[in-house]
Amino acid sequence: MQETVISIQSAEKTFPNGVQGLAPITLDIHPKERIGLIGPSGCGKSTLLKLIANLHQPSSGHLTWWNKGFAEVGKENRRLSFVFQEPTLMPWSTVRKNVRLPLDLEGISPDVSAPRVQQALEIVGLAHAADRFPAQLSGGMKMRVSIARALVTRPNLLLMDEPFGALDELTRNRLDEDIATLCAKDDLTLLFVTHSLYEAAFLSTRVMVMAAHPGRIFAEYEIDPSIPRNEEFRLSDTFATICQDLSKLLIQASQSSLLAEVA
Amino acid sequence: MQETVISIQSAEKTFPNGVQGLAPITLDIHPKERIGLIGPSGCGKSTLLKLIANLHQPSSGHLTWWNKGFAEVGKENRRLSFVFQEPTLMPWSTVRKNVRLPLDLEGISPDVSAPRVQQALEIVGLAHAADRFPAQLSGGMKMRVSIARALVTRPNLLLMDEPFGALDELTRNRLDEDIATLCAKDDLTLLFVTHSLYEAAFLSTRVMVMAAHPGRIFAEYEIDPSIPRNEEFRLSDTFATICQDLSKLLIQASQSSLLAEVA
Amino acid sequence: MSARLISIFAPLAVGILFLLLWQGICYFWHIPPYLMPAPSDIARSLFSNIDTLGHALYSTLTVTLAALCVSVVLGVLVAFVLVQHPLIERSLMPYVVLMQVTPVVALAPLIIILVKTTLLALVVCATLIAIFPIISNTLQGLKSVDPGLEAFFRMHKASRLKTLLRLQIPSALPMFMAGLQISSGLALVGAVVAEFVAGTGGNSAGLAYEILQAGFQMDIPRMFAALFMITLTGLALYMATSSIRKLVLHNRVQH
Amino acid sequence: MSARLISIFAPLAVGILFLLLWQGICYFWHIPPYLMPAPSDIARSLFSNIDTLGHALYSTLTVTLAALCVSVVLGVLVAFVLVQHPLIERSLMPYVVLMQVTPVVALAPLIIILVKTTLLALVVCATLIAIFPIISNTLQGLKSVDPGLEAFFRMHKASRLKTLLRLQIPSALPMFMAGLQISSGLALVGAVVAEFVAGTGGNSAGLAYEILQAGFQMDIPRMFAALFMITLTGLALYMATSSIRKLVLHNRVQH
Amino acid sequence: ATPVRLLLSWFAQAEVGGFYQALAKGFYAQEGLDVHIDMGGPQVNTMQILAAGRADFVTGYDFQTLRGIQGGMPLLTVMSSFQHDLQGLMTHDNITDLAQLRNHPILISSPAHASYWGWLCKKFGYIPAQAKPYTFNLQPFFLDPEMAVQAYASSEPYEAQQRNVPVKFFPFADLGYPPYGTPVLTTHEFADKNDATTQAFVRASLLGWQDYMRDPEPGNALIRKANPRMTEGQIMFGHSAMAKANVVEGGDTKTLRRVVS
Ligand SMILES: Nc1ncnc2c1ncn2[C@@H]1O[C@H](COP(=O)(O)OP(=O)(O)OP(=O)(O)O)[C@@H](O)[C@H]1O
Ligand SMILES: Nc1ncnc2c1ncn2[C@@H]1O[C@H](COP(=O)(O)OP(=O)(O)OP(=O)(O)O)[C@@H](O)[C@H]1O
Ligand SMILES: O=C([O-])O
Ligand SMILES: [Mg+2]
Ligand SMILES: [Mg+2]
Repeated sequence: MQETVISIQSAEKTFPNGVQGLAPITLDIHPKERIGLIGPSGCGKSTLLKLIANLHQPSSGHLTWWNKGFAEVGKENRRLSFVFQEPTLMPWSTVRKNVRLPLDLEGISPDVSAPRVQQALEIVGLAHAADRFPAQLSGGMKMRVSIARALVTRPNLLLMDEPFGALDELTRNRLDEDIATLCAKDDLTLLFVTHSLYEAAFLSTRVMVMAAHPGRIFAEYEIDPSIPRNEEFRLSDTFATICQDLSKLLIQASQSSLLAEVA
Repeated sequence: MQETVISIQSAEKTFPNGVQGLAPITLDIHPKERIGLIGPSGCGKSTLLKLIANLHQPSSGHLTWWNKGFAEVGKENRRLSFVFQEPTLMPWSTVRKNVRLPLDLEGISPDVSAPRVQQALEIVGLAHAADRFPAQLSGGMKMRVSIARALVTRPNLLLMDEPFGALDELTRNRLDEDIATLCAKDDLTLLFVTHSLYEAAFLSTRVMVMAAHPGRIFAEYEIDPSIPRNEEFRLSDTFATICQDLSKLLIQASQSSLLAEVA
Repeated sequence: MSARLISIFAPLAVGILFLLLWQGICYFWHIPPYLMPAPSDIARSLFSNIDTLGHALYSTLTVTLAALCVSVVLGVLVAFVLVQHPLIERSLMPYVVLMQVTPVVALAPLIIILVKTTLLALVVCATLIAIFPIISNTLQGLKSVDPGLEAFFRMHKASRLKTLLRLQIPSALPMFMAGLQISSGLALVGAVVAEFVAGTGGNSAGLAYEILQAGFQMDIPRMFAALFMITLTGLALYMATSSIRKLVLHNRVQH
Repeated sequence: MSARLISIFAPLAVGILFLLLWQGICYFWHIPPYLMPAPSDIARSLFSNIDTLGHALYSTLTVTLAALCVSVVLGVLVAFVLVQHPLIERSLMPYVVLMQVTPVVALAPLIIILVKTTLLALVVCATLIAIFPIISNTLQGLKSVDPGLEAFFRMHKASRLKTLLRLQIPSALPMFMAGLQISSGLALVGAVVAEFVAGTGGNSAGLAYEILQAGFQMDIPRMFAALFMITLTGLALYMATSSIRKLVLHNRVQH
Repeated sequence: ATPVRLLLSWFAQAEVGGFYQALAKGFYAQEGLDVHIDMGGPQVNTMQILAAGRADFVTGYDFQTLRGIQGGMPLLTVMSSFQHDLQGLMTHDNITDLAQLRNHPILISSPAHASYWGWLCKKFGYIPAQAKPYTFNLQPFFLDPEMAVQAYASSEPYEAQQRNVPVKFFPFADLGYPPYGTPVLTTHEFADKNDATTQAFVRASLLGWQDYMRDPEPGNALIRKANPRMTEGQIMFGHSAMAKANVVEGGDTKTLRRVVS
């Protein structure tokens, strides 16, 4: 049997102030899946990602990573990267050193890491700003540094929390295509939060629509993984249909959230 | 002669580290205009907004506000609000107190401000979270608090730096429509940065496309202000054409930026 | 055992272990009490002198608390003045530093001459020792305002007073609290040092008097008993300021 | 005049104004030099005693710098140990506080007995006074890590050492520097206090000895000249640590 | 009654018993004086306080007085309590002559550096490096059989006796140290303006001293009140040491006292 990348068994998160960020959730993520998470603001998307990254402990329930405990994560073929909703860079280090950080933490020598850092910076179009400090960057540039830092480790599971929200449409589309290429080429599983239905439709093999009050998975939507994700797909009728379907689901999820809030 | 809201005369910004954030720019903003700023990441959009908000001083050139100096800003009919690219909330205050802040600074009594705060919170859909602290909010919720804080003063000029980037499509559309309504009803001039061509097309009477290296206005695009901005407009052919035109301009601007960077 | 209980008992356990070790060393090596008294000697002396020592503690504590109050009020005021303009800070900060580095032991004679009441002279000496961390931390705190929020206040043309009250003070609070904690200890040390250099015996005699006299008389257990009261008081002050700090900063929730 | 020049001359101007005022008061009210010497008396005494005072300053400075070095090394180490686990902090922090609140003036006799070399005894006394702000600020700094970055390190299973080196130390740097600045002043005060209570005459006599002797000999201008050297040294230490701080934190660019 | 402030150089003890006796027995009151006695301590600079007018009389040390006058202070010694100084060196049992102490560590307090330490160095060939800091705590002395310590006839030997440590005490006066003991100072200005008061104060104080040597109890009661930590044994030891050395009567008293009063 092929191993599951992430298996969530009725995990639930209630915060110390009593707010239930996430109702019990059960979910399996398989290798090479690309899952898009969409849903209204405050529905628990970031909370779910943080549970998977082991940054939150579930209040109840259980998770496994590659069928093992979190202790095994990080070893060969079980690399995990996270692009946070905010850039969270080290303000005292240059862009280059920020991107190199996860490689340094793995103990990879600067000789080996230098070309990989350069490559990651080129993907996000920031090679020219490698020696600036975070405070000297625009909002979108900071976020791109954060993306480069996640890509530089060549992760097997990439978690991204609205990574492209601060980017212009063109940069965003280009990065979407780069990510799609990376996913096709490498053994990469992807779980990302997005506010763009188009992005969800373009990148995902499965879209999870979440609703709030409490945070939960409202609907799932599968997209044929065999379709090549390129400019042609973006202009196809299939794409338009998918977007319309997602839009309807999102409207329903939002209404359900509002009703639950009033109740 | 009708007064100009903002008049920029060849203002230019070079940062202490030598990066030219903005080449000399000349621009007049008239009452009730709604200007959308689009352009690749790092092209100087935030810098331009900060110049207008008097948060950056131009390295050379000159600005006026309602034909006067900045000292006159804030008085009756010359109110200015700014939604920053990051939420910048007071971590030690509740949502409610954060939103009330600009009214407190004006010396408005709590009795008067309470209903206005409530109304602003309802516009952004956060009435239920009024007593939480910023650290207890999701990324999108924080941004919505920041928007409510800008609306609560009933500004005459509203500057917004990618305010909806962290919001889901539906919330975003709803807020777009609310802003459009506010603009129609009140004497509101709007200048906003966005990464969504659709949003720029939906809200603006004029779209400025910017390019980088150095930051500059690459093109301007006028949209008939008499068209009512509603769901019908969003589905119209005019809208589609506008979006396509903007997309082309943005591609050209990005290419120009890239060429300038290589040069 | 609950985490709360552990967190109370762990420091106690360390303390008890330390005392046992000390007692053991004194016992097995037959160290005479006038060289290094065992904890049991100190405890005995503490109990038999509890009245006098308690009275002395009361005197010292009065000076300590008065000096701490003056330090807070004056220190915060000075920090406010300094933060008004970089030029003011540049002009006056060196003199605040001068005040810190001038050893009170050397100034005490002058202070005694200038200040008529002994109690007041003691408070002045202790304040001179305790005030600097308040000034320096509050100043640092007032300057460590989030630049984004500062821009917001500037844009809304907030008056100096409102910026102070609504932005700078809340931003400075964590650092002020850290300063308060350092200063509360220094105020106590300052009070004792002041009593050493400026104090007289008699009715207002504080713990320094007890330590001096016990030292002259080679009653080392009593000297340690007095020292023990000082350290215990210092600890109590630390825990009190710690609680105030938690109370004041309780809603600075972390992510 | 350039902003740089102003920022150098403003504090000087304040100082000169203050000295003139002082001189004026002494002159017009005929205050005898043995009560409050005028700046001119002090200057005269300073120049005629410059050899002895310079020598004394050298001794005091030796103790100060040694104590500051020990404080930094030991203080940072203690902070590192304390930050390893909340339980360690809870268990040991009270004893660190104990150390701060135990007045060195009272401990000095014991320290002299336990530490044979006078110089070492002085350094120990001064260190006891100077170390606390380093520990407390470094600890606070080590704990004030951006929760987001901390999460990143945790997720990447960074070793304790790497988290310390790459995250906690850089995050703690600004607070450590503030602590260093407080401590540099305290190390000087500590050295002087130590000399007061534990110092000897002879070749290794420091500024405190000069102050005490000038006091006993009623040579008040010389006493003030020695005090003046102390305050000047304190100022120099402050400016030195200030420069180090700016140097170390220069790339923490503000928006 | 005329208010008069006397500042002592140290805490209340038998060595200043005469002043307390004069107060207790009403000798000051009989002279029309309302005397208030303040205690000093290790760090209290009595001369400065006197010069600042915060005390009318202080007890002092000869060398310090001379230095003060050299520095321009208008000091005036108006009486002496003792006919010779009670200061000396306390050594362990094996020492028979202070000359043997060359190269031994000697505990010397900071004030002593300004008075008799120089005299000792000159007389016995001691060197500055021998002086170790004395904080009025005898622990180092008890620990080190080589060590000597500055001592007051009435204080340190008592502590040694209490601990059964055999010691020897060498009074400087016996070795030719010239000053009187515990002089009382005022300023020229005060003496000029308050001649009668000064005379009255000296008269009553001397009376107090003579009376104290006969029956110290009234003065001791006040000493204990001012300095509650002073033990009975300590006071009695001090008193008998003074009596044994005959510091109040004797010396120049027979010839010179009349001149003063
Ligand atoms: N530390 C916390 N303490 C208390 N409540 C919290 C905390 N973090 C999040 N919440 C609450 O949990 C809910 C889910 O938050 P989460 O951040 O997962 O939302 P989200 O789906 O990521 O929203 P957005 O799209 O706006 O980022 C929200 O109601 C939020 O207010
Ligand atoms: N404080 C600063 N110091 C130096 N350079 C800066 C500073 N702030 C911005 N810049 C530079 O100025 C340029 C314009 O920045 P700006 O923030 O205006 O971009 P932007 O158009 O808002 O980008 P984004 O869409 O990514 O937010 C960028 O190259 C940026 O690196
Ligand atoms: O001055 C002292 O801190 O002892
Ligand atoms: Mg989120
Ligand atoms: Mg920007």
